[in-house]
Formats: sequence, C-alpha cells, structure tokens
Amino acid sequence: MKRIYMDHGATTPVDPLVVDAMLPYFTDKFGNASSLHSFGQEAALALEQSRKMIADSIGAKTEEIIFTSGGTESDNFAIKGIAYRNSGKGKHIITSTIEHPAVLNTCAFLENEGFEVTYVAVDNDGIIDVESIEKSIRDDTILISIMHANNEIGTIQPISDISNLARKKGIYVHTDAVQSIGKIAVNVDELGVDLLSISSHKIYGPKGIGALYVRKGTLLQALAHGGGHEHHMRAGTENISGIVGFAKAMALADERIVDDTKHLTHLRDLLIKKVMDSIDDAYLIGHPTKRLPNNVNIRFRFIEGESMLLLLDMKGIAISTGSACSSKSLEPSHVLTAIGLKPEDSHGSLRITLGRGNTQEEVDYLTDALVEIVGRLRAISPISGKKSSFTVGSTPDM
Amino acid sequence: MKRIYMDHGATTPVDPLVVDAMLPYFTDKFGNASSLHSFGQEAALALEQSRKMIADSIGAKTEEIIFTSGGTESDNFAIKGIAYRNSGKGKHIITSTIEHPAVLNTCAFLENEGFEVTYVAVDNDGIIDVESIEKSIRDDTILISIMHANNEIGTIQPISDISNLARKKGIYVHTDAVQSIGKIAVNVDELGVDLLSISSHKIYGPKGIGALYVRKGTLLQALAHGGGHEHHMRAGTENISGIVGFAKAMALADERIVDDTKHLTHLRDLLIKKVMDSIDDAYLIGHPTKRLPNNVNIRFRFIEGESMLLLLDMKGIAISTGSACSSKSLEPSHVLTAIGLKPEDSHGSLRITLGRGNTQEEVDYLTDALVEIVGRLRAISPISGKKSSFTVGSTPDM
Amino acid sequence: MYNEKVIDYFSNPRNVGDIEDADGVGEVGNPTCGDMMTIYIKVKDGILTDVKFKTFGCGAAIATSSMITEMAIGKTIEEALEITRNDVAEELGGLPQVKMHCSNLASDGLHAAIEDYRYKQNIKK
Amino acid sequence: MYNEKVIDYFSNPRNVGDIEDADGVGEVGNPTCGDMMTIYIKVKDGILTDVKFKTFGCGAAIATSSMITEMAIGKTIEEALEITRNDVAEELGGLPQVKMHCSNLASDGLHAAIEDYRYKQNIKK
Ligand SMILES: Cc1ncc(COP(=O)(O)O)c(C=O)c1O
Ligand SMILES: Cc1ncc(COP(=O)(O)O)c(C=O)c1O
Repeated sequence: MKRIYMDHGATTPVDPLVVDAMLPYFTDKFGNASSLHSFGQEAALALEQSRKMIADSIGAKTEEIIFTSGGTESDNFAIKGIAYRNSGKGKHIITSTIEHPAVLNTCAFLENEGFEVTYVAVDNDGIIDVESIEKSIRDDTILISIMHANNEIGTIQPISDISNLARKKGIYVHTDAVQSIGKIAVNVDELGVDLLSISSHKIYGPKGIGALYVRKGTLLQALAHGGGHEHHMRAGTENISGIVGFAKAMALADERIVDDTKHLTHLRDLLIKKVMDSIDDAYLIGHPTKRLPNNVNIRFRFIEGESMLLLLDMKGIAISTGSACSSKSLEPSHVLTAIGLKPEDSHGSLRITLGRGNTQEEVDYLTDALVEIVGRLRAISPISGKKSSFTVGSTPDM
Repeated sequence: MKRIYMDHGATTPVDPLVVDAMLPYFTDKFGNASSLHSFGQEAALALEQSRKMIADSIGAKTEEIIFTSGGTESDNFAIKGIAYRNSGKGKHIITSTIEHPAVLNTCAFLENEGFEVTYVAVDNDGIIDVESIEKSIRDDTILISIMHANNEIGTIQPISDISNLARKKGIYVHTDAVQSIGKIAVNVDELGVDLLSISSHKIYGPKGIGALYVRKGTLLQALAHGGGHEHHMRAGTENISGIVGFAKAMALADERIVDDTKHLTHLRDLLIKKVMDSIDDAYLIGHPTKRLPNNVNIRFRFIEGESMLLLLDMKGIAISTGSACSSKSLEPSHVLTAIGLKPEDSHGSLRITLGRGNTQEEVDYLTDALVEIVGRLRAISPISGKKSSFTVGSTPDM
Repeated sequence: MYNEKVIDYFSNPRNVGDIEDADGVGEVGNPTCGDMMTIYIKVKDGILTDVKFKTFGCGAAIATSSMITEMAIGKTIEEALEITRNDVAEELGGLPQVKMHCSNLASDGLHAAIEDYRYKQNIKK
Repeated sequence: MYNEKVIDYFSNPRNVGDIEDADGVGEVGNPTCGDMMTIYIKVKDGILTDVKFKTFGCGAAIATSSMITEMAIGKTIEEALEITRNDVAEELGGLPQVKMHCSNLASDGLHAAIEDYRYKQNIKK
C-alpha cells in the first residue's frame, strides 16, 4: 500500500542529506567536544560550525545559540530561566490560550511556584490581539511568551508588534518558533524577541535536538547543572551528530524555503478548495491567509475525528485530529476551544500538515479518500441525515 | 597516522550495529510516537520495545525507565526531582566529594535554593566510607546520591551497603551509574537504589540520550513540562532513533560484558605493569582492584598532564588528564584533590580509559610513547633531574 | 493502539443502521463528550431477534457498538441485560485503558433500548 | 584549541636548557598552580646574546617560554623589558582566552632574569 504522510506538524522524515551529514559523527568523528585531543577538537569544530549555521539562519550571533534536547526543553528553559532569574523584578508572565503544552504546562507549573500568569485570548481565527497584551502588562510583568505560529491551526502571530510594546517597558519576549522555522522567515531582530525556541525534528532534522536563542545580555537561569557546556547554561555532553544534522536541516530549509513555500501554499489552497467543493458541512478552521503554508485544518460536522483518522490510516494516509478522543486527557484541543469552537465541533476536526515531499496526486488521493470516509461515517452517524432527538449545537457559520 | 582512542571514559564510538539499528528511524520509521496513525504506532512500538530492553538489562520494570537527553539530565532530574518533591519532609542531601559535576553542581545549585548538602569525604584510594555516610544522616535527610563508579579514577563504591542504611530510614538513594553501566553488573535491586542515571554515549551508543531509573512509588517532581510524554515526568517528542540506538547498545553490552571484562582487565593490568616497570616516579591513582576494568590513572612526577596529552595526541593517542591546565576553571581535578593529592601531584596525572576495540599492540605503543614523552618533558622541566630552588611537595608514597 | 479485532469491528461494522419498526430504541452519550449511539432492538418471545446501531464517535465507540449487536442477537432480554462494558471490551480482546469508560457506552445503549422496550410493553398492557 | 604556531613552538621548543654560566636567572610560577619556568640569559654590551628556558607546564606555558627566548635574543635589555605577555601571545598568533594569564608567564620569567642580572651587576660594582 502507498503510504502518504501528511502530518509534518507532528514530525518530519529526516532528509537523506541530513543523515549523510550525521553519519561520520557516529563511528568516526565521535569525540567528546570537551576533550583536548584531536578526536575532541574535531567534535568541537563541528559543534561550533553548526552553531554558526543556526545562528546565521536566524540572524543571531553564534554565542546566542544554546543547544537543547528539543522544542519542549527550549520552551521550559526560556520560561523557567527568565522567571527564576528575574523574580526579584516581578512574578507576572503573559502568554496566550493557544500555546503549545510545553509553554502552557510550564506556566501552570510556575503558577504553583508563586508566579502569576495572564492567558491572553485569541479571536475566532486564532489571532492574538496586541491590544489585549498591552492591557495585560503590569509593573511586575517580566516575560511575554507568544508562539510565532500555532501547531494546530497554523495561525501566525504579530510577534514584532508585541516585541515593540515589550521593549518599551523592559519586558523580555519569548517566542516558540518550532512550527514557523523553515516554513516562514524567522529573524530574531525582525521579530525583536529575546528568546526563541526551535526544534530539529520539525524541519527534516533528527529528533532529540533543538536550540534556544538567547539575546546577549538576557538574564537567564541555567536549566541543567554540570560540566561547563554551552557557556555554563546547559550542561551535558553535546549531541554532536544531532547538532550536525540539525544545522544541515536548517541550511537545507533556508536553501529551499522559496520553492517550499510556493509548493506548499499551492497544495494547501488546492486541498482546501477541493474539500470544500466536494464535501458538505465542512469548514476551514483558523485564519484563511495568516497561516503556515503547509497547514490545513478542517472540521466535518456529524462525525468524529479519530474515526476519520483511523480510516484514513487504513488507506495509508497519516494526518491528525483535534478530537478529544485522540488525546489522553479526553479533552478536546485547547486551541479549538480557545478560538470558540464548541466541543461537538472540535470533535470533527482534522489537521493536515503538508510537507516538502507531498504531491498534487496525493492531495487528490486524500480528497477522494475523505469524500468516501466522511460519507461512510455520516451514514452510520445517529446525528446526520435524519432528524435526531439529540440537539447538536454546532456553529456552521464560523 | 594510526589513531588510537583510549579515552572511553569521555565518550565512545557508536558501534556500527547500533548505527544500523538506528538508521530506519531517520528516514523510514520516522513517526512521532504520540501520533495515532501507523507512522506513529511504529515509533511507539520501537519506543516501548527499547524501554523494555533497557529495563530488562538493569532488572527494572518497564514503566520505571524515563528517557532523558543524557547522564547530566538524569542526574539533574533525580536530585532536583527528589529535592523539590520531598522538601516538606526535609531539605538535607548527602553526596560525596568525588561526584561528577552534574551531581556536584546540581547540589551546589540546591544549596542556593535553601537545601543543605553534606559532602562525604573519600579515602586515599577514592572509596567512600559507609560509616561516614551513616554519621551524616539526619532526621531531615531526604536523599543520598553516591556514584556507582568514578569517572576519573574508576573506583567502585559500596552502593548496596549505603542503600541498606538508607532504606531503614526511608531515605531515597540515587546512584550515577554512567561509568559503570556496561562495564560491571548493574542491577537496581542488587544495588537497592531508588534512582539510577545512565547515558548512552559511554556504552557505544549515540550521544544525546540517556535514562533515569525511578523505582515505582518514588516521589519525584517532573523536570520538563509539556505533552504527557514519559508518564508525564519528562515532556518532549521522544528521540526514537537515539532511544533505539541506546537500547541496542545496552543489549550489545550485556552480550559482551564477560568478554569485555576479561579483555579490558587484562589490558588494564598490563598497561599499569608496563608503565610502572619502565618509567620512574610514576604512581597509580585510585584503588588497585576496586576499579573499573578499563580505567588506568597514573601520575608522573615533575611534568604536567596537558603537555603529555598534547604530545601523545601528536602520536595519534587520545587520553585525558586531571591537570588544572586542561580544565576551563584552572582548578586541578576535584577528584584528585579529594583523594588527598596535592595540586602539584594532580598536575601530572593521565587518565587512560580503555575500550572494547583496544589491543595489546596499542598498549605497547602507548607505553613506548609514554617513555619517550615523559623523558622529553622531564628533560625540559626545571624541577626534574637537577636540584631546583623550587620546593616540590609531592607525595610519592601514595 | 487498538488491536486487530477492534480495528476489524470498527472498519467493518456489523449490524449498522436503524430498524424502522423497532420494539425498543436506546440513545446514550452526548455530542459534547464526543460519543453518541443509538441502539435499535427487535424482540420476539423474550428473545432479541435483531439489534442494530448508529454511532457518532471514535474507533472504540464504533467497535463496541458493533460488537454488542453481535453479542446481543439471539440472547434473552435477561441475558442481554447482564452484558457489561467489561464484557464488550473483553470480547474485543481489550481496549486501551483510556477508552474503557468514555467510548464504551454500548452496553448502556443496549440496556436503554431494553428499558424502552419494557416501557412500551407496559403501556401496551 | 591551540593554533599551529603554538603547537610548533610547544612540540619543537627553541632554546631549551640551562646556561651554566648565565648572567641572570629568572624563576617564576609555582608547582601548585601548574606552571613553573626558569629563564637563563647571557648579556654582552647590554644585549641579550643567549636566552634559554626550562618549563614545567601545559602546552601554552612551554610554547610561550620557547617563543620568548627567540624574541629576546639579540634585543637590548631595555627592549627586552618591554616585551609583555600580550606580545608573546600575539607573536604566537593568539592563545586560548583561558590560557592568556595563567600559562603565559614567560615575559615575567624574562623580566625576572633581567632583574637578577642587574642585581648581580650591582653587587659586582
Ligand atoms: C509549537 C510547538 N512547540 C513546541 C513543541 C515541542 O517540541 P519537541 O517536540 O521538539 O519537544 C512542538 C512540537 O511538538 C510544537 O509544535
Ligand atoms: C559519572 C558521570 N556522570 C554523568 C556524566 C554526564 O553524562 P552525559 O555526558 O551523558 O551528560 C558523565 C559523563 O560525562 C559521567 O562520567
């Protein structure tokens, strides 16, 4: 069976060129970058070259890049690191209701530790209102953490407007750029942020490696204690093969971003149009244009996401859903709730995140599969087709 | 030039079988283990199989293994996780003066946070006295963290005796087994510990991955917040290729441990004898028998470690030194200081950590190189050969 | 996540549909929590001669509805009332822990259909 | 870590040894901190005609001692006194930041040897 992967928001295959770049660092140039001998110096060189590649890509200085084990660690590091180090100045943090759990759960943890967090709401398209951030700023606000692009609905946030506000008041700004990096331009000075999280496995690099950009002069508490690695900010023997792969993936993303954007935007808009044209009671979720070029999120009334996901999987297509039934907590996606969807509407949502390797034929195949599957599930749904005694409070006009 | 790697305490080359095991998880089985579709389920399966392999190897239950980014993170996690979660019970921690910086600097950090730490001393061989641990126990002691085997001098500590003490008093025991794993038997029940740190890159596995064993029922605070990964204890998309490689490395280590031990012990003892026989004023550091099968640590009077290391490196041999001049802090090794070596004696120490691939010929080559290099450096040393006005307070009887 | 049997009952659901002249109809669940099912039964001489379902919900919800129709057909009303959520899960070879309660409403649905049947019988009397 | 020039001066040290009838001897550093060097000088008509060293220390310590002997030979005493730690490091094409101070005692050693020479000259007078 042909397998079609359309879940690039969850993770991506590692580019074969990235694997090639990594391979020597397993068996041959395997040294510990802290060692003085030639094996170590080889590793140290690769480490610093990779750091420079990543810094260059986002317009940062080399020493402003700290390698971490991934996006989650970067988010934890940024938020806890600022909170603990600057708690003398204040204990108030501003974030949004649609952040990734790595941000939201870190904030929730800090609330238990005596910090106060304001969760700014978003509009029905999933865009944050800069004014409401402005209104939330207090004298004791030390950090604003707003994601660059949302992982579920792909909406892109006005980060530079937020940074402009924050800079005037001396408040640090962190942005989670895990989903935006490699897909839209990410430049730390244009965004105006002090901290920025990235993760390798979302951009055709290996899992288990990421970075935190920390603007020079930012007061941040170290997260991991030990050897003096990463300027004493993040101890642990450096994952050289991972770092080399990550840097290669960044370089490839930069090389390809114009082509990728064109390709992905085309497929995205084609997919949306095809689905809308061929399936009734289907609605696009999120902003029509301020969204990542590869993100499609659609909800289908009367049926549930997990069952769609499973039937698509049987046809070899991998996508994801915001349905509660697919999550361990049995809560519908907090993002869909935050943009005002009722639980019963969140249940029927599918997220399709396209990738570099997807084709128009695959989009056609997906659309055909969806037509069949949505029809099949609606046929066995007690709330579709015939009048039901259930009251289905859906919001089709959103 | 032939390159001889004898710094396996710092890191090891990845076994080609381990690379083979990892490769499919980059480009082919690349799914995110949290995804419901077949790509995700493939990854989830690999994750759980790997977890079981690692659990089996150390006699743990599958759910007692939490994957981390390496030994440093595991040490940080164990100590901070116990400290924060159990601070209601007490704020006293016992460790030793010869722990890895990942433990010592975490303890120092906790001292700043209001915890109290007792650093138990070791004898001149580098062995911890169980009685002095017993004497250090207080009513508010919540954790004892003592390493299984030391990374510099290879001494093996009486962990099970310490656990016996601790268990009676309801105190958690953590051991850093980063150096011992794969080289001597490590079984969590025989050691009687509640937490145990391991790292993949010391056992011919990839860098950037490790694990923390956490005995069921242990009260531990989560370190990274985010998605519900690793039983909500350590968020972050799982590094599947790294985890698969780590598990494969553990399995290979288990398979080979009898042969490895024989081979390494033979080379170790041969190397010690040869050096002692052919170089004057050279002394073994650490315990003669209670030491890792692959660890040799020798000090040479009148000369300095970094210069020996560099000259050996020019002959293609990679080793390490406890000399201050090789460290960023310009302090001599805290371990050598802890076992009573004067700074001037620490300066001349070399650590040779043998590996699976080293041969008797390489040991011969190293010895010959050492004879030449030690001679050469002593010839230009102002304190060797002739009476000098410097007072050299060395302790040759140790 | 799901075993093969669950996947089979989910993707080839048995006894889907409604029964026009059903003797009893049970509706359980609600759209907010993401699972709703309707169970239709035909009863003759105290025996369930036909059972059909319609379900809105995840894989487990569809598979358990599908399974319970098979389990119920041919049973007496008393026997059918004894079928529990656990029985359905067991018959399917097990369900993921997280699905045990929320998406395993099928036995509730069957019981509701039988209630409805009994209620209607009482009215007829 | 070290550049090629440092490695060269470290591994092929120039002017190693002692001068039996030295006009001045300078000893700096101490074994505790891991760097000790002795610099020997011969002086004729106010010019350093020979400079030799012996060093206990790391690569940087040996390379800087080695370099300073080359730099000093042929210089007047006044010129030699003007050589700083930075000059030595620069002449070597740079040293790692961490080594700039601790292992770069060579100019101190040279200065001490000149002090010793002047002291002995004064006694003779
Ligand atoms: C927006 C966002 N932030 C953070 C993360 C976490 O990154 P990682 O998977 O590298 O831990 C993800 C992906 O899961 C994400 O999409
Ligand atoms: C005893 C010991 N503990 C902890 C560590 C840290 O492990 P990692 O290098 O995986 O961070 C090391 C190795 O550097 C070690 O030798």
